[in-house]
Amino acid sequence: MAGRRIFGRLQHNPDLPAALLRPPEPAVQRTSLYPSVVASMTAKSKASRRRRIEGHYSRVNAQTDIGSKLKLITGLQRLKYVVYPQTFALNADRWYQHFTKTVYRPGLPVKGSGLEDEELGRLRSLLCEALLQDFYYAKKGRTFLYRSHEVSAAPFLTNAMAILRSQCAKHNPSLSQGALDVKPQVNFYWLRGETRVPRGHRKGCIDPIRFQVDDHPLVQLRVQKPLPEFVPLDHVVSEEVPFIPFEPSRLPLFKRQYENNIFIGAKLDTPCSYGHTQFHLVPDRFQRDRMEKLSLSDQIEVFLRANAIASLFAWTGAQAMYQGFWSQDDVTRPFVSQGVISDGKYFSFFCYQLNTLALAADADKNPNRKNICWGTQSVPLYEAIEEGDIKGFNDDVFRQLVDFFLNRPE
Amino acid sequence: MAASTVRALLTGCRRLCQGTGGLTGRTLGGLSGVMLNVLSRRTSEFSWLEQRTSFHSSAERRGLEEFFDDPQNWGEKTVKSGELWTINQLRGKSSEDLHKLWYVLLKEKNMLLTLEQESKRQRVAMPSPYRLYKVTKSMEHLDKVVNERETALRLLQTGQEKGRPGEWRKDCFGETTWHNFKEWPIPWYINKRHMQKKFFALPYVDHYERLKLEKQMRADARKRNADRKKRLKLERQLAQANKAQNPML
Amino acid sequence: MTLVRPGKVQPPDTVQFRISMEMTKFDVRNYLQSIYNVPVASVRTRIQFGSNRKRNHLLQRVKRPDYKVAYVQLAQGQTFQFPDLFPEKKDVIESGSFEEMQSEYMENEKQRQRNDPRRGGINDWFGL
Amino acid sequence: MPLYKEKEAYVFNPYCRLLGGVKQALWLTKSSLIEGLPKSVTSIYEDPTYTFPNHEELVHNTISDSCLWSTTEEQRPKEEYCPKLLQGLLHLCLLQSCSYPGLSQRSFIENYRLAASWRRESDLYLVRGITGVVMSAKTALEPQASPSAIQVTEQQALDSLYPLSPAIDLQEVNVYEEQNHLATLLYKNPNIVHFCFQEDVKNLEKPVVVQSVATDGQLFHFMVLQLNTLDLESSDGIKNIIWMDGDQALYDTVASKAKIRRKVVVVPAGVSGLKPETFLKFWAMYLNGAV
Repeated sequence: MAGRRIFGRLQHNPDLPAALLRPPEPAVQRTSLYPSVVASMTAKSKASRRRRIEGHYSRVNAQTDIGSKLKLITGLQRLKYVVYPQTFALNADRWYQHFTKTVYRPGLPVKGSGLEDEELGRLRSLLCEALLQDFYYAKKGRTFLYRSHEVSAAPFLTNAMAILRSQCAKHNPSLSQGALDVKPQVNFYWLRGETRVPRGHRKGCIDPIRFQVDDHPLVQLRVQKPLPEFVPLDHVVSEEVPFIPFEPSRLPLFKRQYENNIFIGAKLDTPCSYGHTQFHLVPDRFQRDRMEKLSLSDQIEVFLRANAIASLFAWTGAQAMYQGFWSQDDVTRPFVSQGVISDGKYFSFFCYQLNTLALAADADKNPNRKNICWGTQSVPLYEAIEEGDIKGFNDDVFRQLVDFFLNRPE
Repeated sequence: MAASTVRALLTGCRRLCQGTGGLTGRTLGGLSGVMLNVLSRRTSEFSWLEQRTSFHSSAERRGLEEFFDDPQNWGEKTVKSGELWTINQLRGKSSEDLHKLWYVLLKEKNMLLTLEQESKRQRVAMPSPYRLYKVTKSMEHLDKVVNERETALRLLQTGQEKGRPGEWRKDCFGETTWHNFKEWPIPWYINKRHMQKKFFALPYVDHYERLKLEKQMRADARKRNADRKKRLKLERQLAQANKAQNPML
Repeated sequence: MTLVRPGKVQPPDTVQFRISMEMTKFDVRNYLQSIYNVPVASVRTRIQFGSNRKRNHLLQRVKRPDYKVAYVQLAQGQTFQFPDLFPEKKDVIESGSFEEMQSEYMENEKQRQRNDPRRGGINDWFGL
Repeated sequence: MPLYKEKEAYVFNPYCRLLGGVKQALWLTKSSLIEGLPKSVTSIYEDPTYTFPNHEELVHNTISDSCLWSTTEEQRPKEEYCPKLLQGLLHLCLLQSCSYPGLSQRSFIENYRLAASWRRESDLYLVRGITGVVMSAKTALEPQASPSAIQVTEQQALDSLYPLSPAIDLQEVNVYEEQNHLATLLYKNPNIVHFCFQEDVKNLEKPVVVQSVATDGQLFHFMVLQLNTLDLESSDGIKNIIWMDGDQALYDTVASKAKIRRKVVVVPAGVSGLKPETFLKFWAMYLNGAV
């Protein structure tokens, strides 16, 4: 099957990789009579290395078509660290902050919405119905170990989000024009920091450290226009980005080599190329009671933060790359998206503002530009479900959830 | 069975760690754990309690520091240590003491292995490497004693010498080896895999068996002769020496 | 179970061990928690291939044994730094010992073999 | 084994391919077929007040999103995009629920496990399997056929499959216990009639109506079943009624790249030949019962 698909693709365009990898270098305007003295293209010197790199940069910048620009940026395949947003590693949030140059701020920047109580009550009854439907009424079979969330929590969240989206579309018309992806694929590839190649034929070369995120949110909403920024681009955040002096493999993170992808969940043709909200499901491996049994209860919030930082950075970064920005051509306006992480009962909310894409070692010049992630601790939506009745429904969480849906582009 | 044993060991060990015995504490004056028991060996009439009070140990050390020697011993060329536990000394101990001693030895061994590895890495000589041998031997002896006791108990209770029944059997080369019985899911008389095994030797092996026996007897005889020759030579030399000293005789 | 100095720099909460091949992650966790009272957050293991590049005098490959490495992350915010087990120590020579006599003798010998300072650095063969 | 029975039963599951096709299914469920959709659905379909605003563009986006855009590959294989397309269309319909309050009283269940059994001419037939999506509502659908129309079915004779056995291609198993679960549905499967047929209660006071939509990603089959009787032992008496409107294409082709043969564009790039009427039918089926 896959072989046939690959063969078909090759048949369509036999000279695709070579043609895309080396478009002609854009010509420099000539001012003097004689050609300028430039370093060699092939020599083994610092100057020629610089020339090669700059040639690549100018080649990328000269691309007008974003698709081919992304192809050029992701064209070089080397071993890269695969960042898993839902990671088993301990204290991953500080590492991920370092990788993505993100500061974490507790609390949310979003202002409250103006929905009447009557409307909220109607929405709440719909949400409660969906909750009861999936956790109480529907008869579920036995599941595999550590996969029960796929049976109850995932359908509940998918249904609840679809219902809330359709109901909020009345107040927020951008949602009705937007797209809702169920289990989409989000990829991002970026460079950060430098290292020496330890072995192989390139031993001793200074190489950028490459990262790739392959994320699978449960549901995500995309809209046609960007959400308003939370803080202006030149806002200086007082917090410092934590610096991790160790190699990423100590987290542990592992290196693999495969196709580099930058993908927001839809191709470039889509009209909805800006993110609105992502919903993530906490896998059963990271359920609270299990973490407490392993005496890792301090890692519950850490896990959620790490998940939010990695996946929201990947998604927002991919959106920015879709607009033609990249690490050598930093963003001129901030990009914003929201995230909700839940295991069906506990909800935590995150907002992400992407202020910079210049993370590579040669581009990371401005220390004041940092990405910002706002987040809350996880709070239960309800206490318990007993006899077809929901006990202790938490209105604040629900209000926050609706606020996320009502956040609209200007 | 094995898992329950391990669990029992571990729980006992935890108890050991919590209720600090004189064994877990370290001695003053740079004596290591092996040394510490020398006293108790000599004064076996002392009870545990008396030992603990008379034998004051430094503050209890916890955690990963137990993988390293006493900081006073760091950088020393030699570290004094006691003699190894002989099997006879261990036979006089109660099972509870042996249980505690096992973990003391285990920790000591881990400490010495860590030290050995680190000295290999730093390319310096390990201080008193003979300690590792002593600890290993002590552990072997302890294991032997525990096995002895188990066997004795088993003999009393069930009349079996081995925990797992078995018998001497011939293999297809005519060698007689110990064969452990095992449980078969299928009875042996209809079990093909079992029936394929040969616990006998065919007559053409007899010749080689005889050769082997001959070889063994030759070796024995050679050894016997060598011993005899050596003895006679020594006797002759002694006689000569005596003669030289007392020419009167 | 051997605590070893990590070859590559590890985060402060990670301890590296060499363990026997039969031990699993769970064994390591139980071992450390029960015997050594160390809080363990996570254990990762790998098997290190011992090199077989070396050849003996018959050009046969000589294999170093493989071993298992365990990386243990400590819980409760504990950190660990591998100590320096071989610090430089001043050698104190006891009086009357063999070493003292030896060093004294060596010093005397050196003194005897030194040139006469009154000759002002002129060679031995020059003069009477 | 106290529950062991000598007689073997026939099981229908999603992997069964019925040789007799619709005819066999009709015989097994003792139903009579009416081509086209019932009146309540067609009235919604034809009524201009219930049209879907801006539906052409939205449907176009949904199709290309599920088939072309949502993957880093060029195009999704059919097995993957078919459920995605169905889900996309359902979410599209769900977006309209603020205009039609009745629509918010619906709920979806995915991967629902079905089990039903009945006796037909002394053979035991079973349906087992997992459906795609089941949509259930709080209020039941009104009966689509009048009592007189039901009486008419009494005279109609079922086509027999002779010389084939009616149980051809069904799997034979030994059944220990008969199970029945309740469901109302909307799903994707080519073998429609069987799944639709669910035993709700033993004695029917009022006919039960269920609707179903089946799709292979391009063709849509709409079906409405009205369950009039559960007495399936004999072939006489009143029968169940099935309305069927099959093989409605939503679009002609979808491809990420134009396929050119001998300098003639065989398949244009993107979605081509979009037929919004099919989506409107889908929408009418969705809306049925809510207005």
